[in-house]
Amino acid sequence: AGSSSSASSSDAFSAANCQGGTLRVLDSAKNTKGFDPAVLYTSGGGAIPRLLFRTLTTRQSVAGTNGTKVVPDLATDTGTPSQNATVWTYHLKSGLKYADGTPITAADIKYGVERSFSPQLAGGPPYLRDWLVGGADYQGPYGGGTTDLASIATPDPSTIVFHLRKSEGDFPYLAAETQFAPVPKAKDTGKEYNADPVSSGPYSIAGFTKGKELDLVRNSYWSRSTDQQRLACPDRIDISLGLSSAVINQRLSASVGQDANAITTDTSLDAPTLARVSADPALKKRVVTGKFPQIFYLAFDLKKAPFDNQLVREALSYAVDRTALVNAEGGTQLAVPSTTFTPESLTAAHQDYDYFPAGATGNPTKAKQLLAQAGHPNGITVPLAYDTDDVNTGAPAATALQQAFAKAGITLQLQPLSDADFNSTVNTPATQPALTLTSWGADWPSGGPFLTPIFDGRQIVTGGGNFNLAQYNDPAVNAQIDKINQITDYTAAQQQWAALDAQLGKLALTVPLYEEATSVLYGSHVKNAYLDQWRGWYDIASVSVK
Amino acid sequence: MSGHVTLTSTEPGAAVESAAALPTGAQRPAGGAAGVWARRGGRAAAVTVGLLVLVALTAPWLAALEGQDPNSFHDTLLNSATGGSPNGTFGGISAQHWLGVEPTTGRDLFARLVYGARVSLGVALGATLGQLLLGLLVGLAAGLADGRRGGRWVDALLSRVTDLALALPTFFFSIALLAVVPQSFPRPLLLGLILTGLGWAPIARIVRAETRVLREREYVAAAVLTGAGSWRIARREILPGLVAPVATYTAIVIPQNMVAEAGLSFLGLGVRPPTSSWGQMLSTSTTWFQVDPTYVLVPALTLLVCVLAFAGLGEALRVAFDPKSPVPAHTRRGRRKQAAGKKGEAR
Amino acid sequence: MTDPVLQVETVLQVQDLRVIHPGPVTALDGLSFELAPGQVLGLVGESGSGKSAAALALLGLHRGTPTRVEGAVLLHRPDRPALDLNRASDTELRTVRGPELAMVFQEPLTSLDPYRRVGTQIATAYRLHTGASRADARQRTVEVLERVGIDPKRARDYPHQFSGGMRQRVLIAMALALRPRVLVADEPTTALDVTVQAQILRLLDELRAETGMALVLVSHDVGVVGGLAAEVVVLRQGRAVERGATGALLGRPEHPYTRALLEAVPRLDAPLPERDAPAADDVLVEVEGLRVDFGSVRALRGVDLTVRRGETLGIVGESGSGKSTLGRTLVRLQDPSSGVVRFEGADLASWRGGELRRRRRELQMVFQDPTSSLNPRRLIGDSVAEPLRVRGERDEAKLRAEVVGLLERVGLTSDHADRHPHQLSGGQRQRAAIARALILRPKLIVCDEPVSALDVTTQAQVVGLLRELREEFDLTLVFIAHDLAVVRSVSDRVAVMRQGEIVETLAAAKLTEPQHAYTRALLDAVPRL
Amino acid sequence: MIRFLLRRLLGAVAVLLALAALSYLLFYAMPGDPAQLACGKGCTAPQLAQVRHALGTDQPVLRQFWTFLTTLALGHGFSTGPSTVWCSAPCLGYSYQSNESVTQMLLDRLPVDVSLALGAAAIWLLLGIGTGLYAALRPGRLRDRVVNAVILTLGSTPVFVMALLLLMGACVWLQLLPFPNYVPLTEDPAQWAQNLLLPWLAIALVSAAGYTRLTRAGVLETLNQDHIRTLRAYGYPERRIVLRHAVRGALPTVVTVAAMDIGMVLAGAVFTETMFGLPGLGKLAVESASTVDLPVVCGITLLAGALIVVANTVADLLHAALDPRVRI
Ligand SMILES: Nc1ncnc2c1ncn2[C@@H]1O[C@H](COP(=O)(O)OP(=O)(O)OP(=O)(O)O)[C@@H](O)[C@H]1O
Ligand SMILES: Nc1ncnc2c1ncn2[C@@H]1O[C@H](COP(=O)(O)OP(=O)(O)OP(=O)(O)O)[C@@H](O)[C@H]1O
Ligand SMILES: [Mg+2]
Ligand SMILES: [Mg+2]
Repeated sequence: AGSSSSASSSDAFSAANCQGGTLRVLDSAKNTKGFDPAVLYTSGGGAIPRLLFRTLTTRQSVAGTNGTKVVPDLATDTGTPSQNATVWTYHLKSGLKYADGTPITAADIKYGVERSFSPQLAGGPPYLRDWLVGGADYQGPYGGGTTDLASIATPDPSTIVFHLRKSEGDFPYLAAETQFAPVPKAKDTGKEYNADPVSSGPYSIAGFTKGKELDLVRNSYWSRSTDQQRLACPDRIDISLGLSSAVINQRLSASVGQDANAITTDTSLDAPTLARVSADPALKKRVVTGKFPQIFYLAFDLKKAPFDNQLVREALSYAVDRTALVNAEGGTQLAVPSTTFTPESLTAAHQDYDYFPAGATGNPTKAKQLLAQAGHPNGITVPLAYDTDDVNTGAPAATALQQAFAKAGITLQLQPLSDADFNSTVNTPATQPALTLTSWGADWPSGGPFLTPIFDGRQIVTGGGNFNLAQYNDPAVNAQIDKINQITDYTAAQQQWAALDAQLGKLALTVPLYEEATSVLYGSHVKNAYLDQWRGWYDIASVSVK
Repeated sequence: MSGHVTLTSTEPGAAVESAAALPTGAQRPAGGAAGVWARRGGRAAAVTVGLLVLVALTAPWLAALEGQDPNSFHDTLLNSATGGSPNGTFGGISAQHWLGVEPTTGRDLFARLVYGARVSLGVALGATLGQLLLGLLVGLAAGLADGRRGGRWVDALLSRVTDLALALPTFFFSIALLAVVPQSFPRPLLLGLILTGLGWAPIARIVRAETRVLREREYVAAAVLTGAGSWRIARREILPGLVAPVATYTAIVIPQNMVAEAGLSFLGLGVRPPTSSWGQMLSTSTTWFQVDPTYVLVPALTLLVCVLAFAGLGEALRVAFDPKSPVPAHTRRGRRKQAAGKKGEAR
Repeated sequence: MTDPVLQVETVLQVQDLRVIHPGPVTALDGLSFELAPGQVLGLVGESGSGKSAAALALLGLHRGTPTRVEGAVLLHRPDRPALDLNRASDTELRTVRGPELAMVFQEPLTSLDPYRRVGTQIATAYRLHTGASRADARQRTVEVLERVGIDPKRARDYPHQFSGGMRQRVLIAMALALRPRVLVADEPTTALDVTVQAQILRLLDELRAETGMALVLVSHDVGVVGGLAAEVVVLRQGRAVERGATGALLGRPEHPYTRALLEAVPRLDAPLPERDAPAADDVLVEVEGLRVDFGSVRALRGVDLTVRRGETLGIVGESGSGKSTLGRTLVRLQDPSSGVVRFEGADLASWRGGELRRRRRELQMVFQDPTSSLNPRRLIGDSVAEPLRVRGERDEAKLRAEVVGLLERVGLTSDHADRHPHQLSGGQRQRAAIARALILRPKLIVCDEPVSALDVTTQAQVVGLLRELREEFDLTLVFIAHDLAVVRSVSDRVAVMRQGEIVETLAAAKLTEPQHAYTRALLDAVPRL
Repeated sequence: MIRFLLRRLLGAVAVLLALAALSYLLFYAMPGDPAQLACGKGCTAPQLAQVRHALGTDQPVLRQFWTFLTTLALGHGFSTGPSTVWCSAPCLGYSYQSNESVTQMLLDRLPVDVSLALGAAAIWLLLGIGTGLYAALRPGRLRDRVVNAVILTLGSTPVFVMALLLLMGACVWLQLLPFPNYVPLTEDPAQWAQNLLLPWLAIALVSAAGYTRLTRAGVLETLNQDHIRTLRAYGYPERRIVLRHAVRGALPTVVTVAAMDIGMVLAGAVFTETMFGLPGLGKLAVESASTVDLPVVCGITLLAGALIVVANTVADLLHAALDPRVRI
């Protein structure tokens, strides 16, 4: 896992002398929603947003396992917890400025967090509402009722204090999200802020056509002296949005003209390109791989027959053919089979187990036997919902499953759903199908955000946006989660999460299938291109073209 | 002038006919289906289309002949380390897999191709037929409605409905419709209906425009005087004149419908996996063209043959319905000889 | 061959010309003649005798069609070897078509490009061969249009805005513009009323004299040919049965066929058959204050007319005077702009739906242009049987018998039933159209120039047929024609039209003693043998 | 003419109203809740209600449609949070998802599709009519067959395949052109054309087939008519007869079809836009459909509908101009 083959490109790279040139980014995402720090939902500040927004903390910009560490950004440290990690205090570094030269204050950060509560700016991660005192009822600063969230205090311009409803040892990780970026109240244009936010990062927006391109230029008020995490090598970054992924891969492999300076921040190699790359040593040199801790799995609705019966769930676990699934994803370079819910790439919180050994290609005999035991000697017919917009996990994986399950007497009726449809159908308990092919990734590299939404019974939301698809609610497990959340020591906490995962695995609440690997090409002039372990993607702030 | 000319006295009309010796109907160019068949190109096209339909009908037997089925995965035939591409040359062509296997799944391409014929031909032909029927009906009705007796309103209404159907952004509406209609509705039928609903308008417009030209001909006036209803006039007098433009347009539309199905299948909106269709095969295979050309060529060539066959059929139909068109193939050889003879003379 | 001039100089020499349509139908079987500058050759014969086939072959126009041409058509040009049109290259052919050889076609309605203004069509043909400037071409267009009697202002109109006769004159003008050395005119005056016909014939004669243009005049009208041609060839079944100097040949015809042709020519001074005049008070159709406007063109300007039951009403008038429009209005193919048409006392406009469909079978029309009045994609037999089928007849054998019977009565054979319209001659098509109108035994038939495309013998037959049917079925006829003699011979009364108005209505017997000056002029223009 | 246009205008308004209602209802019925999507992960019922209220989707559908119509006719104010922006008529509303006025979004993208449609149409008409005429000059001969086979092959290629092949050919193998990156005409006309060349070709090569067939068939049909014989009798060169006269018989159908096709491309060419990264209406349409962004969806449908109606009206006028016998 982690960065593997970046050595060749970093040969001549020197952080001290990397500045200059124009980096091109070829992305398939359209980013038509723009860049409002309140609305963005990123992991560790995302790829492009991290160039525009500095947050209280951020991810450490290094290759390897250390890349999963959280480090101070605007703040002087990753936060001082008190009272069982329910109060977190941060002090700002001095000399911080926006791209327009005005100083960044603690009040701006408070305002940034507050505005993310406005219904108009919905879309960000849900943790703040849940964690902050009074968060559940707060409506943001725009008119109506209280306009100020009392649980965030700014005793002086460089100090900010957060009061949480419960213990959250992971708060420093959350503080890396863009909601913790400063927003000057005077410049806030509400919904329209997304097109031209005030930058606090090393670059600011020179031109932005939604859905098409974003041009970034240096922010002259930013300096490496207050920012140890961003190298900001290129003078300009030109980002093309909304390209077809096939075209991106063709351009990167051709690497002609300007494309020699190009990378992509969201398009992994597809199977055919990978097949081509494997046969071409010159191309192979320009490939980096990484993994975002994310598990693809089958989710059962325990409230629906026949999955209320653990034997049936075990039968499915045995019947799975992970080789076919991996091939459907594009082979071993793009996917790795996983028998655990917490994937191997979430190293700190991972513990190996395989309670229902299906072998490489499934064990239909055992599955049949279990089904018979469960009272289904003639097999079962169940629907399988999947997301059609997800090109990889959609149809190919679903058909692979269908084939493998057929051998065990399990007939899958495929139920393809478009993205929007999938999200509202699957994540609303009332409409949720009995069996769903889905995936789950951590918002930060910790077992907490990985396991809590899936297995914490108090996270079952009926209105929609529910991720506890099993609708599993065990008070003992809930209590255990609360206990781990109080631990502020990262390593200690992760060990506990891993143990919890291993314990839950026995219940066959899900069938873990595989984790995806990211394999990307970069242009021939690009240097210091590696995929970090937090997100499994580039940190653009450290890529250079010189 | 004599007061009374008996009709049989001079009888020049009958006398004219040295032609009376010729067999009846010999100079009558075969129209309609027979006319298509009578021409070499038409026959080739008809045979090809017939074969394609036969392939669709006998898909299970053909696959059984090969010993494969369209849905089974064959992991052992793939190289997992190189993106799941097939082992062996030419996309894994072997005695077991006549056209090789699909990358990343190892499904048999021949079986998928013959089964795919069912969906592709079914949807494309069904949709085209629907478009034709609806387009002809509306186009004729609008084209024949005249200024009298509120006819202008009929025309205006139908034309606006046609405009509306044209104005529906096709692709966009397909997406919505496919999402809105319940999952239980058979997909190929739904695809056919959607393509029909969104594709009849161009035909209606062409038909209306042509009809307005044709209805000014005096033979239409003559038919009006026989007391024929509009429907009969449309069928007997106008329709034959529409064959040329409509057949030509239809020949274009059939492949378009096939490709439209491909586009929708590509977005996961067409037929549901694991069902195969040619369009879906082509769209998933294109990115493989540098690595596994066989995979691309199989559906591409099939589609091409299909398109050429339908175009040939359309052309043959157009020619067959043109009374002044050259004589069918079986007499052609004779004519060529004559031409050669003429040349000789000229020298 | 009797004219000494022929030996001196020859412009066109035809040797053993044969035209074989696929089938094979030998339309022309060994025609030979020579033509000197300024000479006029008449080609007469019954309908379907191969006149058009010959005319087209003279310009090599069968090339590119399935029709085969044998024999030679030699065009002699000064200082150059003779050109055999049958073997010439496409390019050679192109350069002589127009300036050397020009043609006026039999079907005036379809022979002009519907997409171009008539003036442009004339000017372009002119410029193509002379390389003249636009202005010169326009000038020439104005000249020739004036010569054929069309207001040059109408040069900006499109063909469909012209009446049949006007279109024919445009075609003639187009030929004249180029001053060709040989003009082949296939029935150049069929669609024209007598005054214009006389004008055109005079014009052709003048040109011949002025420019030395040779003329091949194809016509079934012996009168037309007789007035102009020095030599006449009589065609029958594609063969020349008789030929000779016009005077001699028409004066003392040797071949019985020629004699029959001549005898059939209707004459203004021929005695009219005895007939009971229909009762004046038994009115079948009554027209009051009828006006029809096409945009700014006022085709009918207040026509009052009555048609009595059982009578034949002739309508004559100059080209473009509104005869066809009146005819179409009588059978309710054209709605009046104002005024009423009553049929058996009922306003035609009041018929609706099923009643309209049933009743309009009582009103039939034979259209002026036989080419466009038959569906080109249907067999003749089908077109003729269609009215019966519409009425609900399903018995195919009976239909066939009825159709064949009627075709035979109009002088066609059962074989013609199985052909497409383009495989018939112009006259044959017209007869098929007449058969179609008759098959329903209607009460009223409007015949729009039904015999103008027919040779005199066929004309006589058709006229006779109409007359017989009239008696047999109590048929009422409105007979539109420009040939006064024909009109007189079939009609009880004659209405004379001019510029959308009826100038006078006379009893047929009184036609030779008109009141109105215009009628007088019409009479004077009739060509005499 | 004036009366025709007036009648057409009224008709167009009716068509657009029907279109608006149809698309509103259809996309409203589409699964997926915009509020849900906007609200995101872990959204609780009360928050969802708040978001719904902010989006206005808590109103009954007819009420919402009415608001849509009144907004269109009269304009509307939209709260951005700290302030309110006024969107003046004709206002297509405000996008829930991208926080932008829909009118502005469409205006931003329209030039792309206009550029795409006009350029592509010029090429496909030239190519289609050209090859059609070329084939019609010698029907049934080798040249006719080769042209037919080639053009049909191109025509049966899905656009996205064609696009990929063009990109590979021109940008990777031959390296004739850089990968396209749309530049507005107003910025740099040369760059504009250069960058649109491949997208134009992709659409044109695929579309030309239809025009080839229509032109060829129409010309052959006209060549059989009597008036062509007149031209031959006056020594018009065959080439000129086909190119200037017979082609007129094919044009009315070609114009009708071209107007429809141009209308379609104007309304958004999803695949071409995706493959070439053009920020056009097609991509926006698909994206807003998948995010159930109703105002954008309806805005695009209306704009597209209006464009298509205009294109067809122009086609009718052209039809009348091309064929003097047709009266409007
Ligand atoms: N569809 C039309 N549009 C415009 N003008 C027309 C139309 N039909 C006829 N006209 C005009 O109406 C007038 C009368 O035409 P009509 O065809 O009735 O003449 P006609 O007497 O039958 O002539 P002919 O003997 O030459 O056939 C002419 O000036 C003609 O140009
Ligand atoms: N395309 C064709 N195929 C077969 N037979 C044809 C074709 N065209 C004409 N004919 C036949 O050839 C014969 C001569 O026709 P042509 O047109 O030369 O007659 P015509 O003398 O001009 O008669 P009309 O005076 O009626 O115009 C007719 O019997 C006709 O039926
Ligand atoms: Mg003739
Ligand atoms: Mg007339």
